[in-house]
Amino acid sequence: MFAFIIRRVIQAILVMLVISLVGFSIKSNIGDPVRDLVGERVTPEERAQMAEKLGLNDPFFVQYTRFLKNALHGDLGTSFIYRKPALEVIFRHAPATIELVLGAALIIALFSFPLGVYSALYPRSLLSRFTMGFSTLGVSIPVFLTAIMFIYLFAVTLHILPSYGRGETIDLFGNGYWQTGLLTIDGLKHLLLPCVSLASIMMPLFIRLIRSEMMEVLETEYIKYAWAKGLSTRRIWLVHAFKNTLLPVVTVFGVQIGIMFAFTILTETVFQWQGMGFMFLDAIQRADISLLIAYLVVVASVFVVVNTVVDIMYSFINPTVRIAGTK
Amino acid sequence: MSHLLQINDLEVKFALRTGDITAIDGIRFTLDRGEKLGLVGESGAGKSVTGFSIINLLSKPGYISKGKIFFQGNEISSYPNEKMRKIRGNAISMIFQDPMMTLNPVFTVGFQMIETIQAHREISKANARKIALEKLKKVHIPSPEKRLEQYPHELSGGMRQRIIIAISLLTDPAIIIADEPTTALDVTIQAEIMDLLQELCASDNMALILITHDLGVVSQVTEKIAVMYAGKIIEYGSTDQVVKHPVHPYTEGLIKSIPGTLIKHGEDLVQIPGMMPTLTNIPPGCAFNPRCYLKESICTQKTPELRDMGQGVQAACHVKQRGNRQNNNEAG
Amino acid sequence: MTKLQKFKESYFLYSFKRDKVAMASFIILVILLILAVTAPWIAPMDPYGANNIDIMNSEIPPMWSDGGESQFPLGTDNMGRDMFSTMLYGLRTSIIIGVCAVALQAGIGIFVGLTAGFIGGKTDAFLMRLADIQFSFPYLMLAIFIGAIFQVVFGVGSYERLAVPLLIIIIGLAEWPVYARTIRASVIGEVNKEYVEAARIIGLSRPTIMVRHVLPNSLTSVMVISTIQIANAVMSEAALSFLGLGMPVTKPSLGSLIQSGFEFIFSGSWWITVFPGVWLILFVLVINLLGDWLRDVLNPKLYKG
Amino acid sequence: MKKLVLLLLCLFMAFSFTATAGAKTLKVGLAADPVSLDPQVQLSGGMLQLSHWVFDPLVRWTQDGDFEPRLAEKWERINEYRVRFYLRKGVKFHSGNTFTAKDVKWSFDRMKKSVDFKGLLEPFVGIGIIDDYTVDVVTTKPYALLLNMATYFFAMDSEFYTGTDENGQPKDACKKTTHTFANDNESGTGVFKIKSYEQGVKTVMKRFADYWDKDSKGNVDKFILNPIKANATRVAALLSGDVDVIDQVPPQDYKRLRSDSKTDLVTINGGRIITFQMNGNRVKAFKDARVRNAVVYAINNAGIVKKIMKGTVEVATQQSPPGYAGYKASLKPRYDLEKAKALMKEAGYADGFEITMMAPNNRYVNDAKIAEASAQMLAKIGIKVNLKTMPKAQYWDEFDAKAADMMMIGWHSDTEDSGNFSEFLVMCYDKATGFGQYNSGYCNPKVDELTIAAQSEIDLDKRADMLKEIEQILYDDAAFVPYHWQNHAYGAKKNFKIKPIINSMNFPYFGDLVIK
Repeated sequence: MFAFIIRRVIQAILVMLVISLVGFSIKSNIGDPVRDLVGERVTPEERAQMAEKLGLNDPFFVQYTRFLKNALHGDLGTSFIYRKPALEVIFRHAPATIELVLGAALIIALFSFPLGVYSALYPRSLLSRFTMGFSTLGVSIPVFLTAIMFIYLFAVTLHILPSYGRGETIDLFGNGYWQTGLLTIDGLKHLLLPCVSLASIMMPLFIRLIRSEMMEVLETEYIKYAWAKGLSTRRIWLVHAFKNTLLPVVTVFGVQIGIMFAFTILTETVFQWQGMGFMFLDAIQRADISLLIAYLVVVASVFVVVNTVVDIMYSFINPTVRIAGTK
Repeated sequence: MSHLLQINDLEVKFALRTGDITAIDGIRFTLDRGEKLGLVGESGAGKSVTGFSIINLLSKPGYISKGKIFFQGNEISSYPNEKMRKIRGNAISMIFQDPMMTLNPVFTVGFQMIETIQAHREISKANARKIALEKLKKVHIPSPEKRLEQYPHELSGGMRQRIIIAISLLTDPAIIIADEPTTALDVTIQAEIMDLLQELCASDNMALILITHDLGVVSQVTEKIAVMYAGKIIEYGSTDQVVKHPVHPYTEGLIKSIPGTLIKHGEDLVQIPGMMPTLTNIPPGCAFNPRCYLKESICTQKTPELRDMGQGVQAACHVKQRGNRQNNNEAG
Repeated sequence: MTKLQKFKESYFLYSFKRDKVAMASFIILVILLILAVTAPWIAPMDPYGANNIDIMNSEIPPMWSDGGESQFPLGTDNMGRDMFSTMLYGLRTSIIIGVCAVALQAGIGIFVGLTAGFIGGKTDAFLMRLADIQFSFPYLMLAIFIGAIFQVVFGVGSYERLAVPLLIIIIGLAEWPVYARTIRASVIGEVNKEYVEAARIIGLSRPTIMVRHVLPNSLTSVMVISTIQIANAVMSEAALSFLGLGMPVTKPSLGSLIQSGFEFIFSGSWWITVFPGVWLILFVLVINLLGDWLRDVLNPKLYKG
Repeated sequence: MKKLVLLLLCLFMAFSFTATAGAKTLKVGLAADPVSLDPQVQLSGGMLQLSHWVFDPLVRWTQDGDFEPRLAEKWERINEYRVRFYLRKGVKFHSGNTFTAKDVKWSFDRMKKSVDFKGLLEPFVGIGIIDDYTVDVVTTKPYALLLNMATYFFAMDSEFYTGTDENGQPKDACKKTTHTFANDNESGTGVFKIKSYEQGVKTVMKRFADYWDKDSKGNVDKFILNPIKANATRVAALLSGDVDVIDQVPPQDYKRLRSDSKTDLVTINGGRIITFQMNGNRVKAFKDARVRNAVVYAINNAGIVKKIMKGTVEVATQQSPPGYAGYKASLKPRYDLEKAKALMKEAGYADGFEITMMAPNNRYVNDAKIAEASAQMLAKIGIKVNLKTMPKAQYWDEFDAKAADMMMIGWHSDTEDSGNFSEFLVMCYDKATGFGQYNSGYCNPKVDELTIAAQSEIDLDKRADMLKEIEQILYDDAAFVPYHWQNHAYGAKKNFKIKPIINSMNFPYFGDLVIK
């Protein structure tokens, strides 16, 4: 077990090294940050001096080693445009994205479970057919189109929901890091459209997944046995079948939430939502190299860590779920 | 007087998109309290379907299209689901084939036992637990207290089947339907489980329907036997008589296929040529006729009915009489 | 002839004929494909040729509304391109990118899956680990990142020419693990079966066994995955183009049309967004519907999660 | 679970009450927000806007192009080199300190060290303190545009910015890329005090209670600034009522904002010329004035104005916008496809040639679309264009490298004077003097000579003639392709009286905004 964990951790570190190297190797290609820092009137000489001062002219490996050394001390560089440690900039933008993803996840969970379970139990009912048809349509509509339509309909035409941004936020811990929109009505209103449009990508997927898992579970021997034991229908569906459906779905949910983080780039762009995805695109456009690399490393480490933890956890759970579970 | 269980002309069909398929075609048998019946046949013969139709648990497209099932004099085949639920797992319990897949992997053994009792009795959790423990002891499970807290995957196959048997005992049923209870188990454990079942039936005066493809097992356990072929019972009678003096060429073939001793495993029907027809293309007349060495023209025209062949044995064959059995038996 | 006969009597065709949705989807898909393939011949104008476009024709509404011109049945976009032609060309681009990207995914995925499943051991562990990592990392983020870099790395002019192959590579590299996992699972399922054993005993080489015997058994899965993946790839391309990292402005794809229409949606030029949007949804929808149907009919065991 | 919901509900109630309290609030959606709170860290439109809200200059531009006294109550020219400013008394900084002459001098000296500003301050010797409320501004040579420059002299609180911050860094440090005191803290004399500042997210300002200008009718108490990059989203935000005022309304949405019963659209000429430059060093053909003329004749800038800019701007024929000293009214727009083709033929390029073209896609109004339309138009005279558009962060690099044969550049004169255009855009590039820094290829000694001469010509009529002559030469030479002068367009809710407070410099004086 211990050796397994060590191996996974080493793998994780390797992956992150590769990602940081990739991120770093593109740095000179993404544009010159100095141009964004100075007005258009500044002479080339002065810009060159600034580049020199920022260490942008050093050889590649000098810069990379410096970066690694600093990274070990938790310093991923300084964002040129925000004039703050890149890590801090990322952490300040993270809450917005996290709240968006959580909101979307909540919506997904709230709707996909009842709908998925229902359409597994009554596959021929009208509601199930409607749900399935709707979910096929749902996966076929690009999220940015959904978002645009939402803005047009709810914000511009009906004036019932705001069109952009986070609205009123409250500093959750009083240190400026976590500006939350969850505690004001205004903030929640702002959250609604982005969350729903973000949820619209994953919801159909989950309805289908839950439905097919549930249907599969309903066909298993142990459910049949539960019937044979004379348990009530409700108990069989909601206790026996549902719990078994839950396990694989929750696992997939974990992975998909990660993928949802990527989709926030699209939603955040349309809604001008000041989260990490928005920051990421902005950093690309404004050539904030340090921020970009830091972001890549952070994202990579989050994924690698989550993956590694899930793997390690799975190796504990595995026999429980796998041997006796689905074929 | 009425039998404990009486099945009259049961017919089960599967509704498919292409039309209905008959899976069980007019079978009947009876079972009395404490009696043990073996339901024998190849897979696909309709044994399991028969078992499930008794507790009205046919899988989705299947339904009882004709016939009646009486349990303790009541016609249970027409019971609505909720009424039937009170009989399932209560008066009639069932033991499934594969203990590895029968228990729900995400609940503890205790949970699954207690919920069964509580589904049928108004009883506290603590009392239900006591009953569960008692039944676990009855099926000779070591350290039963510990088992209640364990998950199925922590237990061996034999252990699980014992637990399933214990579960079927929880409500002191009148009948246990055991569907191939030992097929998925190791040879050594098979015998133990069969012994246990016999022992329990004897001590609690329970009736047993033992569904199996293994004539050897049946011959040792049950008093009555019903041999099924392509959805029909083709021979029915006391185990002793049927095994010693089979009438139907199929039964005969089954017995012959077990060379020497009857308790030899793993050898199936090597001597009967051909395969059992699938339900969609059952030949006209006697379903067995393409494989039968006694085939006559009538066999392809008329479906034989179960007839009394003497000694309490019934068989469905146009050709064979009980008289000429000895020769055939010895020919093996 | 016998094959055709066989096909005619197959369950496949039977259930297809019975499923109206599948039939309709298939017909629409075929029409869309024909339109896309023949776009250069049937489109009223070539929207990718700067020569034919006149800015003075920009933002003309569809012909049935006020100010519409019959020359431009669905109106024009903000640069004066005929919407109808641009949609045909855009669909063509989307299909080319989608199909090629999926071919690339499938190629890599099948190769990796076969190798991992057949060789097993450390190779298997390594390859599958790689797939896991790639799979858990949000591909869209990766694609955006690579897209941004590519745009900068390849100078002026050449980007316009390289955009399609680049998008194919970006999207193609992203999702191969889906294939790899499914193929590996089915290889492991097949590898111990008698016929593979037999093939081995006759002395067939490993690659031969893999390609001739094991692979065909996985083809249903590959087929089902591929339909869904094509829909996904088309969506990814649209997303990248929407972010301005896909097709160049001079060769708009459906995604970039929607994006440029977004800027005009409040000024009343709804058709620039709505038509390509509906067009894109229609295309992806019929593929998804067909994919659903295929999955139901062929019922392959797909790797989940 | 129920309790949690209840608790959350209570929280909402509490917060929503606090949120609705307060008087006149102004919510503004701008395309970009200030990158810092330090008025001297970057010379850019966004920073100057902020400076006008939080700080005050000695004088400022009015809508009519005149000068309005701010921290300087009046001024007089002492001699050719010296102008005396009499400062306003009783002005307080946000910190509570009193504004005096030393703050003016301190701010000027600090500005002179700023990378971005020092070029502009080249003509100045410095500031001399006469007494607490009088300063002299001294130039190195006779300088006609001294007052124009005084609009850049914002007063910073010298006491507030002196000393070291908690990191031990000097508070007056002026750095772009690292944390400095001035980047995050302010003390100006301006009408708004920064309440919170989160770059790229939100800036909240409150009206400064001790603001000196009691005559201002402005009634904005709270000023919330949200950056909304995407044009469509910005318009949507105004239409949906999320913000009260937006800037940079895209031309295609003018009509919508005008027709909407709740919103108003206000535009003002901005004087930023949009051009394409042709690089004769990269493409031999562009050395030929006939080819350059052919390009100018081929490009239907009036069409672009009509279709892309929706007729909201004036078609340009020259650098100087109307009203500038160098503006020559006799120059007429040229668009004549036949003539263009003829010129191409005459120059020996009847079959055309292939070029590369680059333009930014987030710098000027509809920049990428203008470029795309131009490419289409050039195709009609046989010039095949490979166009690439990119964000400005990448674009300026490419521009420096003169990476394409035709490159877009827009220019707004810092001094509101014609000469500035020529100095940066068309004079032959000279690394030493910095002239022609944004010129990618054109070079005509005659233009250089005239531009230099105009700099120190004090006779304004004579000077205007020289500037007009330059425009004529550039016109005949087809030194660049002129498109239009970009304007500034604001959208506002009807009760936000935006019109009186905007000006062609694009410094909306929100302090004077009246909300009805």
